[in-house]
Amino acid sequence: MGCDAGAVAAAIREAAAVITEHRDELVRLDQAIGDGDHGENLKRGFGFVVARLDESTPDTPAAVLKLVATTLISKVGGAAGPLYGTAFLRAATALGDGPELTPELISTALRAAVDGVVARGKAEVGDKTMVDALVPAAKAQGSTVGEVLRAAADAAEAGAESTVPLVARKGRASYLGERSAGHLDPGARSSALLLRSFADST
Amino acid sequence: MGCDAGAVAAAIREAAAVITEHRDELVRLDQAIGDGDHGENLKRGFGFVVARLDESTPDTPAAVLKLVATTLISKVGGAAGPLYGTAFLRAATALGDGPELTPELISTALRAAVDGVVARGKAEVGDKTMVDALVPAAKAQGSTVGEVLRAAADAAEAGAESTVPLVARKGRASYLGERSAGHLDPGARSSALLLRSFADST
Amino acid sequence: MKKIINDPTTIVADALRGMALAHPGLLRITEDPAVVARADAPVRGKVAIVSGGGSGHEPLHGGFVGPGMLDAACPGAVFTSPTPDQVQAAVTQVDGGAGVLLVVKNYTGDVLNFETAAELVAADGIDVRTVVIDDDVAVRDSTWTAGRRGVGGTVLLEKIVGAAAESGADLDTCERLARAVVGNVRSMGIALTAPTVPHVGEPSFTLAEDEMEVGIGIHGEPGRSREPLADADAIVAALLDPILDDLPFAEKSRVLLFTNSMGGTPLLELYLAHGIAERMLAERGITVERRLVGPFITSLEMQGMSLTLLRLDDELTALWDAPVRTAALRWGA
Amino acid sequence: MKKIINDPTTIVADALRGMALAHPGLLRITEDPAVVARADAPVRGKVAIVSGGGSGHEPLHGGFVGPGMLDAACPGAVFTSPTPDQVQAAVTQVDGGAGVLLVVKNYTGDVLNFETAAELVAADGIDVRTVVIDDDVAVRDSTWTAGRRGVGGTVLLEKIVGAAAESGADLDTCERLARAVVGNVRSMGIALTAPTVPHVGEPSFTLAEDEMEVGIGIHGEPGRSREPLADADAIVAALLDPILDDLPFAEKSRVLLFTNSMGGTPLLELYLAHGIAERMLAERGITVERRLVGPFITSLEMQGMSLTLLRLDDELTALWDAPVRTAALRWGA
Ligand SMILES: Nc1ncnc2c1ncn2[C@@H]1O[C@H](COP(=O)(O)OP(=O)(O)O)[C@@H](O)[C@H]1O
Ligand SMILES: Nc1ncnc2c1ncn2[C@@H]1O[C@H](COP(=O)(O)OP(=O)(O)O)[C@@H](O)[C@H]1O
Ligand SMILES: [Mg+2]
Ligand SMILES: [Mg+2]
Ligand SMILES: [Mg+2]
Ligand SMILES: [Mg+2]
Repeated sequence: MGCDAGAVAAAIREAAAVITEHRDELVRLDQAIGDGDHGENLKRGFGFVVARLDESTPDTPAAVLKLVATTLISKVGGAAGPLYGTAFLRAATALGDGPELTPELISTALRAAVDGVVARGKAEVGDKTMVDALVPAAKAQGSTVGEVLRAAADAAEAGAESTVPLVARKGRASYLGERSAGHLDPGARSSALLLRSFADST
Repeated sequence: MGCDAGAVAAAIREAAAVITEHRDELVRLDQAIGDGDHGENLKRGFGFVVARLDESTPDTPAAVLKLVATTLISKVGGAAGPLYGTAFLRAATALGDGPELTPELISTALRAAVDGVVARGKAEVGDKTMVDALVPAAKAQGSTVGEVLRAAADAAEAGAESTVPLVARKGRASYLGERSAGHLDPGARSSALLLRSFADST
Repeated sequence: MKKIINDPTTIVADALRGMALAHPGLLRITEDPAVVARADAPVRGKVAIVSGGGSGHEPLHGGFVGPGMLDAACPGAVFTSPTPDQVQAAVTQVDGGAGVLLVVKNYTGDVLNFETAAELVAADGIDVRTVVIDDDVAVRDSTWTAGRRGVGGTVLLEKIVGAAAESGADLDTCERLARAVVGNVRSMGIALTAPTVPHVGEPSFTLAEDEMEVGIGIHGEPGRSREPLADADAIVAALLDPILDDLPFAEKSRVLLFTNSMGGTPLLELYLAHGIAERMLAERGITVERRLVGPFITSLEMQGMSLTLLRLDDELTALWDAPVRTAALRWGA
Repeated sequence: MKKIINDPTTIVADALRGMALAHPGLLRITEDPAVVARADAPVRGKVAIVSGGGSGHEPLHGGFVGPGMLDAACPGAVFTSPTPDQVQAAVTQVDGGAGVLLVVKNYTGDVLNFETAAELVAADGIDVRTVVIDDDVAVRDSTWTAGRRGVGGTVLLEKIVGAAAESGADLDTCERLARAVVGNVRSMGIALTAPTVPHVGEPSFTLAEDEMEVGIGIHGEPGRSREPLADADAIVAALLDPILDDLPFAEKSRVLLFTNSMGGTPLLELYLAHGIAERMLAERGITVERRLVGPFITSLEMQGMSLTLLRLDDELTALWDAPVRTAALRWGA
């Protein structure tokens, strides 16, 4: 299988399905240390993404990611909407307008995406946010697209797990202070889910 | 023991204690088919009665009952306030200003009280109200004050029990229709309690 | 019991103290007996409108005291009608020499206590009239019961008659208008949860997670029937149908639609229900010309809602639109 | 879950439809994107005040749209900040050529989405400023958290800046006044029960019958600490003390006291608490010159309350008193 716009669109559809499947889990995680909307918001956002892909599939990988970005920005709201929107937008820009992805392009796009999230949300590793999953993932290297994405997913999952004992210092969970420790961060979890889904799609 | 103003005042104090003791029961009965305030309202009203008796004891039985009447009217509210207020007022009027009660006077006062409640509330026997306890009680006769009051209390208790299967047609319980059947009427219960307490005080 | 109170037996007096502090220019409040009066009462030559009832239905009635609505309100204990001496004190405070109209919700306790009060007041030489409002269509077979209860229609009646009095209408006119409202207003309510009366300490009834009580009163009295919890469309239809069956609201009738929260139902749900009610009325060709949406006659923290429909004519509409300045309703002034 | 709704995913749009029908002369509401705007917007030459946030806090913000307050509000999904294109649409609808002030409550989501919106709007050539309000003293150590949340102070800010804009103040002045309010307003809340988010279907947290959550936000986020349920005196003290410790409210300070219900707490309890708060402030020599009592910034059906204190000067007081005509706040107009 190649890595053209069609493949990227298919991977996005698969990610949407994964988010839908994990909606309740993400809601529960967010309810424990936030306001309980993370799963519903992402599900709604990716639902619109799929609907737009149904209307017309863009013709480059970058164009697909740009469609994802603008849809998430305009439909998700909350903290995760602009953060994931920024991530996909930066990734799209980094990809340029080539017709196919390469391992190097994927690595570059991942770094750009994560830099965007950090620039936007100003969280550091250890603040108990999606950044804890994304920053390690952005270091992923590999000789195939699949290899890069699998490395990123592995790193993101480990990073997400690492949020459990942390005390939140950004986002809604930070209001809880010490009481936020002992819970998995919902945004870190959804980041790991998305990257694992992308890896599984290649 | 005679039946002068002091004795009547003592009987009223005793009745107040009985109402306080049965407050929760009356609240529960009223909650089942009404709005749950009957016990609290009567307790509050008789509390004020006792406070006023503490200030000064009137010098005839009629004057004691008039104090009870005006206090209940001004402090109880709800359906029971004006109904019991009317009862005590009519009884006071019927007693005249003699210094001592007689069995005949008690019988007359009871009838006047119950006629007052019926005139005011327009309920008939069988409507599932205090009238079901009071109308039979008003027929009480006897050769001593104690005898009259014991007969009245017996009749009131039987009358109150008779309300259990009835469907209410007056007061708040009537909104329940068929659902009011199977419950003791709180006002009938408080009437029986008051009359039993008066009987026990002689 | 989860309440922000100090002592269940002083809750009404404690709340009145806060209300007086909250509305210094508007209200004058006495505690014993408890009376909420217009700060500028008595208004010479104006018919005085006085109402009252048990507490726990706020903002009814105290929140409706002020220019263009009530001259005084008598708050009873929670869910307990006020006493005659409260009403007498209120009338004495606000009588401006043009007579007094007592607005009484049809409950045995309220009727009896206001009746006694009216006798006392009349004996003082004041021209006093009483109008009993009984707009709750949930109560069937009124001949076999204490009769229909006064609910949401009370708010509309107080606004309309209050406006008439403010504009100088005489006692006969105020009484006629009050009766016109009573004749043209109907309500029905449902509850999703029960209220907890402070001195009782536990909910007035219990509803399962999937049940609602249809035809509820405002005192936690159970209603017409217990039904499975339905969606908003079905709930609104269950409220509107008996109202429309009862009053001959015809096609092209002009109405005021009052969508009321029982207290615990949030405004988001209330607006949602209001939209459905307007749509259903439009489908039947009934024209909603005025509306009121909010928690105006409540039952403590009870979740639920009621709908009230008032058939309008030009006179009632103009009085509804007239200025009002109270804690809970305010426009044009 | 006990709610009067049809479908948890359409609840905001369904409620907006009802709101539009309820306030025909006052509001103009679009559904996609969701914007509640003044019916007469854009007002030529007037600074436009735009706010928004998650739904479930009604009447905030839609209930504050109208002359003298907001030009538009952007309601997000329940407890979810609105999206940038909603804000952009709102600004486009109400921009009268004198610039736009965005009023943003300090939550990560709100700040990020409004930030993006501001960029989009500025790119359209509109002079746009943003003021972030963060009045909730319950959040400690702001440097180690997302910072204090925007809560009750938002209502006061919107009223005051709205009055300034209505009277012709320019964008600089509006921004300065908004910052003056932010600098002088502090809030704190407690919850007795948890709200239930419709798409979640169960309460956001669980409190035992004898517990309360102190320092609660308006989204069912747990608060500072869980404490045994206390009486009203202790609750009011627990809210007032951290407010007074935070801002140098001195003896003789003139303040506006805003006693707010979180939704499920009835007005009876709210007035009671308000009376206690006024008494405690008087004991400390602080002068309450203005007050607002009611459910104005809520958390669905959550039982609980918050207190907000705003230090007044003559300018802020005059702006507070200025006419306002919205669904939820109305006087002088
Ligand atoms: N400043 C931030 N930087 C990076 N991620 C953040 C930041 N704030 C919050 N997040 C992430 O957003 C997640 C919550 O997203 P969501 O529930 O959609 O937003 P909200 O908190 O507005 O309801 C958190 O679990 C966290 O991972
Ligand atoms: N019309 C009536 N005539 C006689 N008794 C009545 C009437 N209506 C109600 N009652 C009595 O009043 C009792 C209820 O009293 P209470 O709870 O104090 O009043 P409320 O119903 O106003 O809360 C009923 O149990 C019934 O016995
Ligand atoms: Mg969230
Ligand atoms: Mg009762
Ligand atoms: Mg009662
Ligand atoms: Mg959120």
